[in-house]
Amino acid sequence: MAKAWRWFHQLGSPKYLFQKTGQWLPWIWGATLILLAVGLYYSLWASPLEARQGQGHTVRIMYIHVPAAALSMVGYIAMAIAAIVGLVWKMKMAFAVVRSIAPAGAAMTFLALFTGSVWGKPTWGTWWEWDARMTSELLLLFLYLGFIALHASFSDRSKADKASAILAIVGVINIPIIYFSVKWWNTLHQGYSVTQKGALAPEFQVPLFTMLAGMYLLFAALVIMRLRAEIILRNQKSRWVMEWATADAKKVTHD
Amino acid sequence: MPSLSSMSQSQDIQFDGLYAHELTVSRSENVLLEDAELHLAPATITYLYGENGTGKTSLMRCLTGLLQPDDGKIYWNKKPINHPESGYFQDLIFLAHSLSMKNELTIAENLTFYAQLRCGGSYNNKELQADISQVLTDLGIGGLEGRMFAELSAGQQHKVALARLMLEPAKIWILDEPFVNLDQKTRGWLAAKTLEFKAQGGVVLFTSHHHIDELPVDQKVGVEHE
Amino acid sequence: MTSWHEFIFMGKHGAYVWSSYLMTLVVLLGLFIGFRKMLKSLKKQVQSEAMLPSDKRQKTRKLKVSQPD
Amino acid sequence: MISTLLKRELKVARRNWIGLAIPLLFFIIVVSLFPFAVSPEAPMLQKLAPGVIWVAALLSMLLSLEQFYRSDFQDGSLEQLLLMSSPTSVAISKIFAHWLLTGLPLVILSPLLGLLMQINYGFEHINHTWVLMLSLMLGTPTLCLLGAVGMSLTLAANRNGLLVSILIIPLYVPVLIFGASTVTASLESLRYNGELAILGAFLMIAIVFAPFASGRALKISVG
Repeated sequence: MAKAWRWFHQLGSPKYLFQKTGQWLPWIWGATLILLAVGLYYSLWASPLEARQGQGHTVRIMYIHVPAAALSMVGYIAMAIAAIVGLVWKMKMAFAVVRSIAPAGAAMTFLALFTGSVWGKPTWGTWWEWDARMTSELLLLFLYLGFIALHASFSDRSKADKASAILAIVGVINIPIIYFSVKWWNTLHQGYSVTQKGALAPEFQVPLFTMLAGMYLLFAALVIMRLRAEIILRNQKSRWVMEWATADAKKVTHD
Repeated sequence: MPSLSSMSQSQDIQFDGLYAHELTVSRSENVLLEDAELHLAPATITYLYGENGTGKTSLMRCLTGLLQPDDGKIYWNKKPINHPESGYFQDLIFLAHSLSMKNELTIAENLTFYAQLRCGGSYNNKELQADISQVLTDLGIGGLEGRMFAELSAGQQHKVALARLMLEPAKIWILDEPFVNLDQKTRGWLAAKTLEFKAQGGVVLFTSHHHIDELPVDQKVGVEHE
Repeated sequence: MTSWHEFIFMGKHGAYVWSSYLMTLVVLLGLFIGFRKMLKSLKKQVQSEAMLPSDKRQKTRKLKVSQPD
Repeated sequence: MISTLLKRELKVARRNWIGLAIPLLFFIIVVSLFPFAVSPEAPMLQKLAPGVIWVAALLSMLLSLEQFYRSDFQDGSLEQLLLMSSPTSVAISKIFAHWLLTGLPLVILSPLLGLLMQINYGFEHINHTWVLMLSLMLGTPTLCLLGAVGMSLTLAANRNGLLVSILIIPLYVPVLIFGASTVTASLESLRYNGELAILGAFLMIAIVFAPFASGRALKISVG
């Protein structure tokens, strides 16, 4: 326990975090590529077809829609957790993490909306349906964009960090409220319960879970890339950053 | 990065008055101040000098607790200023560059509000109004109590802000550029009142562009490059 | 999946399926390239600032406490 | 302490009444546009009434947010308040005063708008105006509380006019859904206590979290 605690503290040091993420990144990318290759083989080639209502191949869209939607939620929750860590323990690197999740999270939200809409056309016959999940996803996109806009509106970084951290926390309290409100509103205006319930048939599970795992890792890799840039951005004047930048330049000229 | 262990460590602070320990202040990536130590003892006047943009105001705002330092702690009578027992915010009057008065309220209403906010109901309203008239008369703007703040000239508005120092009991004054744009008479008044406050054991920190001839200081502090 | 033809046209839903995958690729690749560029340009910036003579760089500031003259 | 703050708010607002009247005027004017744009027929207007009145109320609350902390922030009195009292109590008194000055007038004016939107058309014995007022009475404080959080977050930001709207409109959606559907349920002669209860629950949640969050955000903005 004490060890874990110490490690958590070390992560608060920009230099340590930058070095560690540098070591992890190739491994994460490797695993991502393998999982995605397998996942894409299954989802684009080997997956069985959806027998219902002659929808056939449209089920393939699910294999990116579901991971994107899951990551959009997980991303926002992760942002809020990091925001709490930052505000409570005054850990500056946590704010860098919050800021780094936002673009990837917003991208996932956008993809969930886009694929949902493209999936909706052949299945429901319309590009947009005010279905509970799609509506919540749309509001989630607004929350992400609001976060990014707020963070970009301050000239002082520490203010930007703290204010947008509070917004992330307020937003995460609201996500379930928004979701259940929209769901309730949706059943009121019934007829649009398009997302059928019921367990996923086992033959769809293998491609879906592989794609889920692959997309999670891809998300993590993107967040880490952004985080590394953010760490440098925030520590431009530290000696170790200068050493990192110049050491590499020397190596290049030697080659 | 303050680690948890060092934050829980209780250090024995020997100094009365205001004491800043290992203070690091930065704005975005610019470190304005690093590992600063500053002690403002009771019954002393400290003059904070330096050009604009050197972090004077940031240091001052840090000492009022409004700006969170990146590192370091500030103690008031040996207790961290945010500790409820330190009573720091009861004891502090901070006059910022902005005058903090509402245009929509009269002078008397503005001053009454701050006095009541600080003292609660303990300040008898009749006494308070009498005190306000007295201070305004001393400042040469007697009889203007009922005027809206917005109707005053800049110089008069400044005087109203200074009047707070006489109306609210305090043990420490932190004043941002109090002497700027003051006429000769009011400068003398403020210097005399500051010395009086010091004689009662008060702590004073003020900034200024120039040396103030009327006010002998005990300590000079400047932010300097290294 | 039985043939390349089916793979490309996906029944009659080829456009839907492929546009979803393509958009995902474009967006995520865009992020990848953007983040890479960001780190690279920051590195360049730090390098060029490191070349500056040391007196042009920002200095740390200390508090100087003195007695009045 | 809170009563001192509250008294001051009300006094300042009384001398600055025009700034508070404008959002109210906006509320009325926006609603009165609908008959021109859609149709002056009573059944049609009645069907639109809950949504239109609620959206107009929401927008009017958004407009009046500018009055919230802005002038105190600019003239420096906000930092004095934060020095002398706890951030949460500053937020509580500000929010309460703001609701008294902007939310409550909306509630009081809403019967007039119900009239314009023919809310009681075809009903002899049931008065939907009361339901409308009740829903606004429970909903507008929540809008105020959320607005306070958004406003205190954007005080020190460089561009803030529209930014605050972008931040908080998604958070307003649940209140809008249940506020409007309370009135709709009443119009359809359905029970609406469930909706009112949920509006009340939102208000409770907001009362617990929003003043604290707003207070924290104020400290950040001032620092």
